Amino acid sequence: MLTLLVLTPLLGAVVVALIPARRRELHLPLGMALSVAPLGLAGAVFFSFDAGEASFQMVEKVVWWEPWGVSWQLGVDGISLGMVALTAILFPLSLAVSDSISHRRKAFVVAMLFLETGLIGTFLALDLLLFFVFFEVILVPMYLIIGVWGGERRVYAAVKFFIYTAFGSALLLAAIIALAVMHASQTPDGLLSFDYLALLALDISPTAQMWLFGAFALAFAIKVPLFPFHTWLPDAHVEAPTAGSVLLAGVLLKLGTYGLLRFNLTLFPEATVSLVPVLAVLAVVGIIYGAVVAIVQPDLKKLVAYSSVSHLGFVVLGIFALTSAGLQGAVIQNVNHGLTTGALFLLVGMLYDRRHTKQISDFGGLATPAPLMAGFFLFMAFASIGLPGLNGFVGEFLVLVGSFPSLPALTVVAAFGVVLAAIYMLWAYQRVFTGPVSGAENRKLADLSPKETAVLAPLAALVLLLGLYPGILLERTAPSVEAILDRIEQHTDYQAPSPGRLADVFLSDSEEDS
Amino acid sequence: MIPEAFPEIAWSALAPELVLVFGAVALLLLDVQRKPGVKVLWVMSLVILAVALALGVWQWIAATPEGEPIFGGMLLFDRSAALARLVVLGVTIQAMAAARSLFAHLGNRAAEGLALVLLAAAGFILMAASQNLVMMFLGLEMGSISLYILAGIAGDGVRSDEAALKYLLLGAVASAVFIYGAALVFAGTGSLDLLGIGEFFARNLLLSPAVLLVGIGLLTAGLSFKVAAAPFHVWAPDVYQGAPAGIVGYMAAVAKVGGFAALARVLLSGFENFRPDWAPIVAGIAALSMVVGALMAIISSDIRRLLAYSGVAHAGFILTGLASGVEGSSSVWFYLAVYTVQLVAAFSVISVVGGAASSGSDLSDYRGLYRRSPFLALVLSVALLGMAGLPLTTGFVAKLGVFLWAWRGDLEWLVVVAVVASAMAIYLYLRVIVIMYMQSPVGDDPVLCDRPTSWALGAATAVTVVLGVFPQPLLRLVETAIYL
Amino acid sequence: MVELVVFALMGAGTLAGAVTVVLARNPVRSALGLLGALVSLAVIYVVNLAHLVAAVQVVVYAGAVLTLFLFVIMFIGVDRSEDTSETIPLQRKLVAGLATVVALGAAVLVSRGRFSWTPASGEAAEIPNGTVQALGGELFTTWVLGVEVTALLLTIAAVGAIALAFHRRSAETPTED
Amino acid sequence: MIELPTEALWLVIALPLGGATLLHFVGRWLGEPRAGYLACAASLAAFGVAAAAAVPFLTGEGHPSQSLLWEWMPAVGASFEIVWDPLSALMTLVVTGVGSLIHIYSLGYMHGDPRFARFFAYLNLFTASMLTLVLAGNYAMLFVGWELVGLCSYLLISFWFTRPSAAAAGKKAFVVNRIGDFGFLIALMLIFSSFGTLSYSGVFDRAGDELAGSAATWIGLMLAAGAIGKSAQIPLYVWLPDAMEGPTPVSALIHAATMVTAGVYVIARSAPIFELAPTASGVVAAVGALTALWAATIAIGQSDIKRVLAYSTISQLGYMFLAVGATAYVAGVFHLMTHAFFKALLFLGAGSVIHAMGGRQNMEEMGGLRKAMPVTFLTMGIGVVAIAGFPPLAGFWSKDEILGVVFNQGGFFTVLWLVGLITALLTAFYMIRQFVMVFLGRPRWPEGVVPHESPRSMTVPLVVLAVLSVLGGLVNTPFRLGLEHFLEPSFEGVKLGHPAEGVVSILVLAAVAVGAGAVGAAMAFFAYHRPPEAWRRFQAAFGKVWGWWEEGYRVDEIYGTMLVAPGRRLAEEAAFRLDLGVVDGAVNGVARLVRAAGTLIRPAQSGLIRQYGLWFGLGLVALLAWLLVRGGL
Amino acid sequence: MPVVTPGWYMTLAAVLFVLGMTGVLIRRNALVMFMCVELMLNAVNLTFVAAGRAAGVLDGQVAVFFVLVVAAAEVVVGLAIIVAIFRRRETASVDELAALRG
Repeated sequence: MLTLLVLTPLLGAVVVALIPARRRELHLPLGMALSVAPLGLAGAVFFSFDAGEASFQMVEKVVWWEPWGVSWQLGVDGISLGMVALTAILFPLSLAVSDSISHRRKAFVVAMLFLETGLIGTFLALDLLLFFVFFEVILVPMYLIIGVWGGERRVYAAVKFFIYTAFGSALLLAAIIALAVMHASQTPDGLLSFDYLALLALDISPTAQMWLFGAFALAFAIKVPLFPFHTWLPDAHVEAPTAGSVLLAGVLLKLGTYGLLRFNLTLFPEATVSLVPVLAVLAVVGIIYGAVVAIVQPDLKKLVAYSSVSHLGFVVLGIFALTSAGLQGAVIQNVNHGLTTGALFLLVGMLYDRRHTKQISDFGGLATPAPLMAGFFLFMAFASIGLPGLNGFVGEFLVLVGSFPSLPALTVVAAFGVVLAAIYMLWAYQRVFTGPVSGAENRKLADLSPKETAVLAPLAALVLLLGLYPGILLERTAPSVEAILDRIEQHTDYQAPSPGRLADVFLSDSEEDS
Repeated sequence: MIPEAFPEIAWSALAPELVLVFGAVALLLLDVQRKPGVKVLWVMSLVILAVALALGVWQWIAATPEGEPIFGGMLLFDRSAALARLVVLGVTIQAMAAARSLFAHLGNRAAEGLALVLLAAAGFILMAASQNLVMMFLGLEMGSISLYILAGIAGDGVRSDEAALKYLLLGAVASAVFIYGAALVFAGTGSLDLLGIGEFFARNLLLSPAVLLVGIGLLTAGLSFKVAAAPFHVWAPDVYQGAPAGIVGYMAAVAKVGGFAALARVLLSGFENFRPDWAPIVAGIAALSMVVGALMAIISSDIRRLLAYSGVAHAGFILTGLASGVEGSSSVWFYLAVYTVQLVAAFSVISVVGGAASSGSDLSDYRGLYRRSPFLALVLSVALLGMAGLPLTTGFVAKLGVFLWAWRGDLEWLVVVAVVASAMAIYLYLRVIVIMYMQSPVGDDPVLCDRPTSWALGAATAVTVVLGVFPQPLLRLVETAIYL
Repeated sequence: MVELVVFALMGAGTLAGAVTVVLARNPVRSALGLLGALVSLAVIYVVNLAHLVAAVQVVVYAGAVLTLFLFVIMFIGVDRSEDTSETIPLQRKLVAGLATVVALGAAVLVSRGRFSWTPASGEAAEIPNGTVQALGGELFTTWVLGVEVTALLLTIAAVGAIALAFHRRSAETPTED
Repeated sequence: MIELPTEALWLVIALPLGGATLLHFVGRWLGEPRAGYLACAASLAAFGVAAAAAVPFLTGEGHPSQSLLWEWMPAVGASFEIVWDPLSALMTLVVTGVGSLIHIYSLGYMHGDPRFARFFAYLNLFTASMLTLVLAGNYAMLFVGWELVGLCSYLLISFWFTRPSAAAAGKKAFVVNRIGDFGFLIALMLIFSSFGTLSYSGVFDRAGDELAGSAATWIGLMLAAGAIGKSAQIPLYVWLPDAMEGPTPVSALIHAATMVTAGVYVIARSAPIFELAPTASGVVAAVGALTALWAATIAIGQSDIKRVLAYSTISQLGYMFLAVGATAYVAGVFHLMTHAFFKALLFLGAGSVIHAMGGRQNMEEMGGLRKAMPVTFLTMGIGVVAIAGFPPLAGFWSKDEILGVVFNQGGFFTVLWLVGLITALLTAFYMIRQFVMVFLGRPRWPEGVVPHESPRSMTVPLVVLAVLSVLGGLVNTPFRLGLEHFLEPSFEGVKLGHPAEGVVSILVLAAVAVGAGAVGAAMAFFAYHRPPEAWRRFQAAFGKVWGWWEEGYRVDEIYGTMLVAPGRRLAEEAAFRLDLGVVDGAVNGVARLVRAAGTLIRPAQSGLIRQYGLWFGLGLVALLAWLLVRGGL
Repeated sequence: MPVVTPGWYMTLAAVLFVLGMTGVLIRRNALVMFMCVELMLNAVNLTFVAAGRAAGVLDGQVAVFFVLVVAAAEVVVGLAIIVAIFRRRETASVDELAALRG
């Protein structure tokens, strides 16, 4: 089933590739239709997932590169489940808004479907090398999507994106190799293995853990992107076509946080515990920094891009809080950010299609000619700000409340990001959508078409659903998250803070006075 | 006085080389007698190569991992030698299939050109199989001199001459260095036979083998020159740029195969005991090659120089595998087998785009190649991505292999340098792809390539991708090709 | 005793010839220096009982190869003195430095007795007598493959020379670049 | 009467929420006035349900109850659950009651607006949000309502979004509130860390046992920070005057009667925590008193009819803060309730006036409206008297109780009492001033304005509210503490502040307060029941001070130059200098470095054969040297 | 009276090799450079002979034979190329052949 899920989009890509280039009207609809198939499969996986089970489910394993112990091994647990579902949801939607792709449309659809295979594969891979293959292969279609169908400085952005992330993954590869070799030296038969589950059993010295953690973390930090490795992101986002931005923000960035959560925490528990301060500080700096920088961006897309830096800081903070609530928050915030920021990029793209500009100063008072668009934008903006009742809040709240017991001071700083988010989002909304309509072009701006509404509506529905009833995801996530925490507690002397104790610890200084 | 122990001449073991040599001679004679058309000669040479390859496959099946010494221990036809033969013949066929236009350009010298190609192939195969240092030298010279001539034979003027002279002069120095190394090893051990050398070490405990160390160093340097590893690589870009495009890929590929096979045999078979001594210098050369190759390739604006520098970097990667010891030689073979295919494919594209004999290869000629020929752009892209080591291409598997063995061989630092260098190198391959796909074309006229070239390119692309996803067959194959 | 005298004389001759090759301004002088070195070496070979080698050295090297050199020198008319000043910056200094390093290294090795060869067994070894018969036996039994390869090498050289010469003729007529 | 099971209370929220959803999707299709009717019906129905459910508390049979709707975030003990006790019941009734009246009023006020249905959708949404806030059974759900009312406030303030000032005001309200919410969030984190849950029952039951003093103080302070934002106290009150950009019913409902009182509600709700944190309580009281005085002085200088009321609201909220800070939670809630009546009345009256004046809000252009709109005149008069604290109207009882409690606390609170007293004087002054300027004297209407009485849908709510303003205070008088008994179950185990016992002291204190009010009222009447030139002379007598009052002490400007501008400059530096220059510059610098390194070694590739030979030689020697040195030379 | 050992010859050969190498590096006449390469090969030959003598095997002398042939072949090809270049450029200086670089 999972193999099928991974390969369906690839099959779709082949099918589209076989359609002659001159039947260009067929490519997009067909691509969309084909991307619904993995959505169906993902839905089936989601609902047949056993919520009470912490370990991997529906595991499939086929020996692949036999001499080196590489296998095609897939499995899903509570952490990857949401991401797979998110990926499957975003693809048909992003294809649906790609009408503006005017040249080489076939190649575009093929690249998109190829990308989908890569993304789903990355989330499902249980073999480290397989993971790496998917992780790396994604770069190519994404690179093309930015570089061929992007804006004016697309080549610069695409190359920067590619090189930057490839640099990170280079060290990741070295670390993966180190693990495989370590496996060979620690097992009696001396065989290499990249099997994640087998590598979990390794006994890694603390020093080695630090190095390996560093290599893994660097690769993922660039992907996230964690401050100060974020500068590829605004460039890539601004230049990418809408679909590219949606997927970049919606799914690609999550590879970083997913990787941190999946691999760093479990493979290197000791290093995790000792490096918490570093990662958490970077995350918090990212939260504040991303938000502050977003405030003054003159380009709407760049603003949303920087907001991603801020939002993903929350995810990383949640991960390194090492508490159940924090981890759950991180997982769900991953999904949330994909939905809301994805939708925001869709909206910016729709604006761009109409006006061919993304500069905030070129807009004004758009809520009058396009109330529906304004409504959706505001809705998503509030979701992004973290308005309770919408999904963004659930993630942020869990992260904050979960992080506070373990990282009180940092969490307080991070919480201030919530204020900044309101400033940049609402200010942007104010300048773009409210006030009197400026300019003739804005006055005759078309509101959302039924198709565009149909694209945004499911996202809005999910935003609301996850905001009010996150249990649908949380109940599936919780056991896996607990398992990670248990693992860390078993392998180190770390104890996840139990509430009721730490507030006093935090406040002990002032308590002594009183 | 006829010695009673006249060595048995193992004709069958040498069958592929005999076919090549007699084929070459036949081509020359036919040319003298009948003056057939270039096409006839070209087809003939392909047939000769195919027959040789078929015999090579047969020999592969017959070969054992331990190998069988023939000609009184001059050659050792083991699995690695047999594999070297397969690789050399394979890429020769690949290169020849795409090189018809070059030989057409050569006109009445086509027969000489084709004969030299066949002889060079035979020479490098012998070099790879040599168990004796002098024999290795002879094979090396047989191949190299053929290449010197090929570099100068078809070029369109000054650049070609310059390339040939550079190659020859520096190559001669390198050969001298190599054979001096052999002489010193002979002085130190009293044997030219690698097995004999090994036995000598088994008998004698050497405390101060200064002569041997210098000998090893000279041998390593001489062969490093042939495979274009830094700092002995400076000739490569100039020669690759100046030599006729249609033959450069072939030149680069077979020289690398022969050179690495010889280097592996010398170091792993003869001087395995000295690994603590030579591994660091090989690793150092590897690191330097990877870094210098990537740095220089990044700033070069000529695609041939770019590929030459990237070849330097690749030499570094291959040496990374080599430095890890006997076990690592399987990864060396895998790397060589897949890299040469990509290299030849890339140069075939260059010869189609820039003309088989001309030396113009500025990167700007490749602007918008996608529009002028999607097929060529795709082939070149796949080849470049393969060289970049992107997953799902053979290049990734190859890199993974050398990294794995190097890490197992306690060369962690080298692996780190290598991954960083490979990430750096990605930029230069991307640069070409950007130019091909994301810039507007220099002209509207489509670039056409003849059918055999297309087949060769298509096959190379298919091999790069298919073996990149399912490399098991080749992995198993090279597993047996280690220097026991 | 004889050997010592020969070594001293012929060694000096070899080096003198070599130095002439390296330093002479006129290529013809260089060629003559090379001739001196080659012949001196031939004598040394004889002392080392490498008779055939010595003969081949004189015939092939001093005879054929050197003649070829001289022929080409005359042919292309560069038998005039050349300016031996250096144009590449640092080249001479670096070369000198390199040579010094090599010399120093060698001196250190020799002084420490580290530049040794075939130890132990070497002392008792009988000096191999390189007669035609002995060498011929070796060449056509153990080394027969090598002999064949040398034949191929010469073929290649011949073919190459022809091809390169053709190259001249055909390349001269059409317009270039 | 049918007794309503508390499990059905979700209906209270669901009804207006359903109305909002329905209106959102089909509102435009329904059109005016049906959309309004639907909204009113939803609001009234919610009131009905709440009233039915509140009956047991009135009869004394009810018990506080908590019912779970569904799990939300189990990891932090957050779920959707409803608490039903007298406090939430009272709040619910106020919200739905006053809310319903304002819904009805809006039928008339918003007549003809192109986005009529959307307005009612927002009103309904607001009602639902506010009810979520007051009915929440845990802090997380409270926060949901807390933020949702902020959202509705944003939406309604910037309802006329084509006006840049309205759009800006909406954003300002939300952002300033967010600053308070930042504190609130921290409070939630502290609560969760301390108790492992956010549920009221979980927290309050264990508060006494498990909460260290300092933790309680911090939680209290952080909760107070949130409350200060929402209830527009110093220093975060600046959003409220701007919020008057919204339609007047919005000002009445959100920025007077309900939302802004959420802060008071939260502090009252968290009484068990504040009981452990006297410092936090003291801070709350001090902030309240200061705000009361501060805003009252500003109110004096305003000439915009709504801005006077806005600052008045801030000032009155200060009273409530003073009360809850003095642990007089009942008194605070009491004032909250009475204030909801008379301030809603005043705002609606003001709306009526604005409506009549064709949208004009400057009181200097009014005067003599007494005859033109008698119902408004009368009802608003009642409101003015009520807020000024004259017996026996509602304001008197609640304000008097607050002052009484504060005075009784003694010590530091005596100062606060004095502040409250002065505020009472000022309150009477600015309210009478407004009343005189609007309704009495000669008309100063601009050309073409013909005031008229508002339609029935607007006046009926006025009348109802006027009645409530008159009678509302009687639920809790020193002679009959009805409200206190009613609320007792909500403050079980909490020590409540009380005024001094004894008729004499009650009377004396009341007399002092009323006297202060009377002085203020008299001053205003004599100063303003004259032609405008006389006002100017009167105002000039205060010198510069009057200017400060008029300009609200220029707090907005000060914030602008002290916080907003530097903040923005910081952001710009970060975005354009630091991010593009340093961080991205480093990345591009690495790329340049690579190229530079390549360029540096490029000269080696000179094309000169001899030099190539040299490199070969150098490499060779280096290699040999390494081998030999390693081998021991 | 010292006995001449193979080591003496080898030392002589080493000096010769270095001289040859030096010549290659400092001479710009391609022909002279080739002569220097010949010197280097002769140094190799001398080493082979001496080492063969030390080891007591004929292999050294056999090797010389092969090196000789290789040298001859190289010279033939090299001279052909030099002639070709001279015909076109009227120079035998390698310093003037530096069009390919960078």
